[in-house]
Amino acid sequence: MIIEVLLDGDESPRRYRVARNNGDVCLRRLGDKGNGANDGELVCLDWRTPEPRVYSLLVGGKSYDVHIDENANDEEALELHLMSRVIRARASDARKRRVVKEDGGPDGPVQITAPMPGRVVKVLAAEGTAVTRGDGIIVLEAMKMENELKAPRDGIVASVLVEEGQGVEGGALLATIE
Amino acid sequence: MIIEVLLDGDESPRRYRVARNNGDVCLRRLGDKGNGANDGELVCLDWRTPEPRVYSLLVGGKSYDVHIDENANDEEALELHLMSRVIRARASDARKRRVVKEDGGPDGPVQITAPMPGRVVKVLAAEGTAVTRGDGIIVLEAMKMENELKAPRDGIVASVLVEEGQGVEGGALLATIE
Amino acid sequence: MAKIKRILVANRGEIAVRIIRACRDLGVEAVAVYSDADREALHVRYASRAYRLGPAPAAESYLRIDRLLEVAAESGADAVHPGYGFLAENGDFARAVIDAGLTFIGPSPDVMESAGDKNRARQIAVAAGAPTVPGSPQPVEDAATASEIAADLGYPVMLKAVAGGGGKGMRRVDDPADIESSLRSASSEANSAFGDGRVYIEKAIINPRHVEIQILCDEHGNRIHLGERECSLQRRHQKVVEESPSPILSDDLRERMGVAALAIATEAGYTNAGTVEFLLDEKHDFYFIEVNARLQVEHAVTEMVTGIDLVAAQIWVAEGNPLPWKQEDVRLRGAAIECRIYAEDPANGFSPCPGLVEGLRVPGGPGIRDDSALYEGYEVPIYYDPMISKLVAWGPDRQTALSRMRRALQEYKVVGIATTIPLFQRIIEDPAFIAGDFNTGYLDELLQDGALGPDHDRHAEIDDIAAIAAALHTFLREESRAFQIRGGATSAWKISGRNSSLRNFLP
Amino acid sequence: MAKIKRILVANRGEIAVRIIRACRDLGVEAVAVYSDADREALHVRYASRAYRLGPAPAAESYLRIDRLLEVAAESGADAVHPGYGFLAENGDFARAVIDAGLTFIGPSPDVMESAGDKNRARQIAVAAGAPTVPGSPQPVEDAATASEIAADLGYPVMLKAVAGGGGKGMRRVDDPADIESSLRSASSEANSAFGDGRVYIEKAIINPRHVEIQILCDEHGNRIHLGERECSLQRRHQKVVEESPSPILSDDLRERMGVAALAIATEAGYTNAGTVEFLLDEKHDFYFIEVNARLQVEHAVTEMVTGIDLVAAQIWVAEGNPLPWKQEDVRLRGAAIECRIYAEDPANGFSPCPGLVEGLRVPGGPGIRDDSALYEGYEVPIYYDPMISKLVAWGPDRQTALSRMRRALQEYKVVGIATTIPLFQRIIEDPAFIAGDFNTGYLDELLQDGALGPDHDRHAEIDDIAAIAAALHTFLREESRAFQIRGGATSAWKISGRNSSLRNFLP
Repeated sequence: MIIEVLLDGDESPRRYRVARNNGDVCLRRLGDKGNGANDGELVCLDWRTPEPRVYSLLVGGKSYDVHIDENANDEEALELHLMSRVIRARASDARKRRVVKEDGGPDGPVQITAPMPGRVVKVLAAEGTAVTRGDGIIVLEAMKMENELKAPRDGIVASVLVEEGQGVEGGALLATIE
Repeated sequence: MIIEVLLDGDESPRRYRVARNNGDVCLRRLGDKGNGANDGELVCLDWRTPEPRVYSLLVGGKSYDVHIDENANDEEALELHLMSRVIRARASDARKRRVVKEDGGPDGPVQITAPMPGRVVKVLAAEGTAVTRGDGIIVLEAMKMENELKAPRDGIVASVLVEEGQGVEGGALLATIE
Repeated sequence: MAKIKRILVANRGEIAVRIIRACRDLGVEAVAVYSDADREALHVRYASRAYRLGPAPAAESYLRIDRLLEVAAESGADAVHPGYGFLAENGDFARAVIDAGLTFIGPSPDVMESAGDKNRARQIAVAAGAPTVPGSPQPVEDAATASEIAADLGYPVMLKAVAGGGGKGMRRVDDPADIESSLRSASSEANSAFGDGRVYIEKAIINPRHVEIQILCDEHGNRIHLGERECSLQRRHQKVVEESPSPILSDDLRERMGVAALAIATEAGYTNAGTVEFLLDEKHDFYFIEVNARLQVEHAVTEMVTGIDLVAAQIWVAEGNPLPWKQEDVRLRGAAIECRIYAEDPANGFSPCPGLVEGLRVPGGPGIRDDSALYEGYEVPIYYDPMISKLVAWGPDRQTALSRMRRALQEYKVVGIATTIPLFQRIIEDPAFIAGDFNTGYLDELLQDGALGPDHDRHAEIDDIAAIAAALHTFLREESRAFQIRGGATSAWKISGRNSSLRNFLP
Repeated sequence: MAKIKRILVANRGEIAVRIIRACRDLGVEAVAVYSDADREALHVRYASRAYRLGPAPAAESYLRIDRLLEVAAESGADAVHPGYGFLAENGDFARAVIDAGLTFIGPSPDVMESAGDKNRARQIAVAAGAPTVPGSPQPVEDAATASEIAADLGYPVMLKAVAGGGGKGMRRVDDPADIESSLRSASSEANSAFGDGRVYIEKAIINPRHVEIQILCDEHGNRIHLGERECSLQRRHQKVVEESPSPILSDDLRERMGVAALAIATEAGYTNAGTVEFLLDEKHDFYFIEVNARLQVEHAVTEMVTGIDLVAAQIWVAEGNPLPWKQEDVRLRGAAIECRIYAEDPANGFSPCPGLVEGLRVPGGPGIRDDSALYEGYEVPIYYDPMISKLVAWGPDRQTALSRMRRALQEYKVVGIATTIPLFQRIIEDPAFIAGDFNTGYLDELLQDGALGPDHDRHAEIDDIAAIAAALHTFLREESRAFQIRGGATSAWKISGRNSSLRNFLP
């Protein structure tokens, strides 16, 4: 299986060939072109899952405790906690990912949903607005605080489904970006 | 359902009629003869299970956190932890319990098994010995310590299946008492 | 007054648990109250008694004075501890408790109301001879007066809401030309936030630190202070990290601030525990800002360095007992730091993250104290303040306290909900923070600088391991999906892992 | 000597975690070692590096000096901390570590061996002018000599194995007629336990307390003591509960015992941390018994009252640094108590209970420290000592420390395996313990009296609730069995419970 991992802040993904080898999981980092050139060392991982979502890895004598959270709506979006750092990443089966792309996956429309029940305080970007990643779209008040919901990627605000002052359920679709 | 609860140290069991009542679980303590005379107040319990094996009970305004362990080999044998005390008890569906008894249940032969892997250091009671509850039957060494396995009730040692010095697996049958 | 036997804890969450623990330590019964969202909360389970107040919204449960008094009567409580937040500084509540013949564990209602009124509190401080921020003690009505006062004080000045708090209705004015428009907008904001548009003017203190003095006063006129807390690490005027002692206070300055705080307490006729808050400017001159007439979130750092249990002391004093300590008995040992852990996602604009705590590993070992309301299986409700735990580290010196906090943050695992732990991990590695070189603007600046962004301080080893772990995780998920292994993916993974107990580097 | 950068922790379990935490606090790298039974153990996960030693049995892993030295070399460690148990007092191991050019964090091998030899240790104590238990410093060979010595000392006397420890080869003789048979059986037991049948005679101290002095010595001749630990609560000669200070020591007696301990340390040329153990008789006369040339299980109570991190101090001293404290800098604040929590079932003859920790709730709040190796999902292995956690409570006085311990024990939930927590809950409510009125025989007597039996201190309210809970539990189990609800009984029960949020008393 070829797994692509894009660390948040990196320009291009890292590519790994991952396979079972007599029960072990072994992986090799591939060159950017995936043609076998520039391939890394084959590493058979010493790993355990002592607690849910926590991997204990021993690599080159070093011990790492890695806690991985998947985004509830997007299993490819990972948040990794290790060595007092948080690294966000996207990781996917490369073949599967290409299929998804053709279906209009990650590059297709993106939905902005309410992370919890609350009240829409402000709509920051009307339908038709061009937005860049990180721009605020909607301000939601919940748990006594205002939360700005941001554009996860560049695009155009295709629809806004709520009005200011409206109460919404958790998970409710608020807007889409194309 | 009639539930019988015998607290360790008590002479006779307490008997409760337990039933659903519009979703609630309600119970009433019965008189010793179970004829409805001397019955206690009907109590509909305010209970939750916030953690595995832990019940949060609110009774008469008081809050109790009760942790209940079942014996792995005998689900009717309970160990209850509450208010810094440990109470051991036997609790069973009265109807079911009678059936078991006829089959030769709790009053029938009792097996002494190894609670963990170890080595038999000493056999304290040979076959045919009359024993009373609490008498040592076998000394097992495990985790660097000697553990005396005791007779859970009065009876005769019907069989001893191990010899001194023998290594045994966890759960191995060591002796029976009839 | 008689010994208190049964305390109604009119609060929830970690502070209710904290107070219940003090009750247990003293052999006093604790009565918990709960809303429908909190039936399984730890404070209900740890209390001796527990009573339902009402539906989940605070206005229908924790803020209902009538229900609280009913429960106090029904449960036979003889005292009430308000915690902080909710009704903790509500004079009407304190008065109702006292009128019902119960002991209110806190200052008297009148003192509480004086402390809550900014103007009145300032007058008390002035009368006590404590330095206050230069400015008008009275609300200003028109722009002309405002201009005049501001010119007298010298720019920059601050406009502040009389009824205010939390930064609402607050404006800094640097240019005389802006005074009129700023006054208008501050007043309008204050009016919509508090229903009271009155605004007053103070000289702006440049790059201040927030340093506060913990005081403890009995009903016999004995008053002591327990040193200071450094609370300059604030996000949008909310304290985030606190420590004691302050990394910059000299013994002399501590003494002078303590004396000022006690003078204010004397002037106010203050009883029980309280906090006198000051701003400290770059020349280390200090200015009174307000009195918090209650226990504070950050009280634990004072407890760690003084060895004094503040909640137990509150109860002792509320019983009418004289303080068992004189000022010279209060000795600070070492240093303590607290991180307020919130169920918020710092990577996502600190949006609240209520939900199920699926996994929990609490840090331990030397110097670590965890005051939390969490357990594995607990569901953080959406209705209340999202603070879920206060993690405190003590060390014989500040450096050791920080090291232990760093270690504890790394050990702390809350699975299932996002928390602000990553924020603290970032702060505690920041050179300015480690050097003690910060003020109340520090944290907002740090966050603006992308301190939690993807490009912060990349580390090749961490990146490599993160990428490998992400690849492994994805491989295992896809593999288990392909195999459709019965019993759930996790257990299948665990079995797979066990086969690979030897680390191999194959060709 | 140079600063230590990377420490191999030659141990496992809670003490390995404790040492790794000290390393993190100091910014030193920690190298863990593990057997096949410990790959998922917390010490492996919290260390910077981790290396496999071998199969699960200690003889094939944690006791293999050759493998430990290989790992030290491979990992680039520059020092070794032995913890306690395993090789902690093995002179050959310490020597091998030093010969490999590494720093051994502990006393020198020679001093360690002197301390380990009862006769030699006794000679050192005598030379230092410390009081010792009256008796023969030499092994006795025949019954006639034994009779003579015993008559001189006066009965009762103790026979003790020269090589002994843990009560093996130990006999108390009350009657001169028994001396010959007791000598024979003690010698035979010692021979089978230690391969060394030599026995010596001491006067029996009646109803002694076990009180020990913590010492800390650098390589420059500076030596301090850190007060005492009261360790009289023992089950079969194993410490179970320890506290500092002792509830009965006067300042004067503490001073005299400390001086005696330091005199012994001086005579022995002792360096690093160590403990000098004494018996204290009913007249408060004290007698040297032995030196423990290592960190002790109960070190945390001393840390809590002195504020000194003993593991950090061990590393500091091992680097060749002078002690940063003089005797007058050591101040005891408050009181601390420790419970050694074992995976043993106190209701079943303390039989070990290894297995899976299915649920875990760790106590918190003021004054509580948990030094444990547990996490939810951890499997306590069968191969090693079953101690899984040391729970420590501190308070400004002994009474508060005990209250906090009582509270913490009630909060502590370990689901899936039996622990000795119920034993401590019993002890901490015992009037003699609360009064500080106990000696080394106290606990065995308490247990003989059926302290954990069903008839102890019945309480109608607890019995009622226990019976109701047992009935509820059984009803729900049978009901869920009848319904065959998908998704497991637990989740079905949880749903059922949620329907009953109102407490009703129906007719």
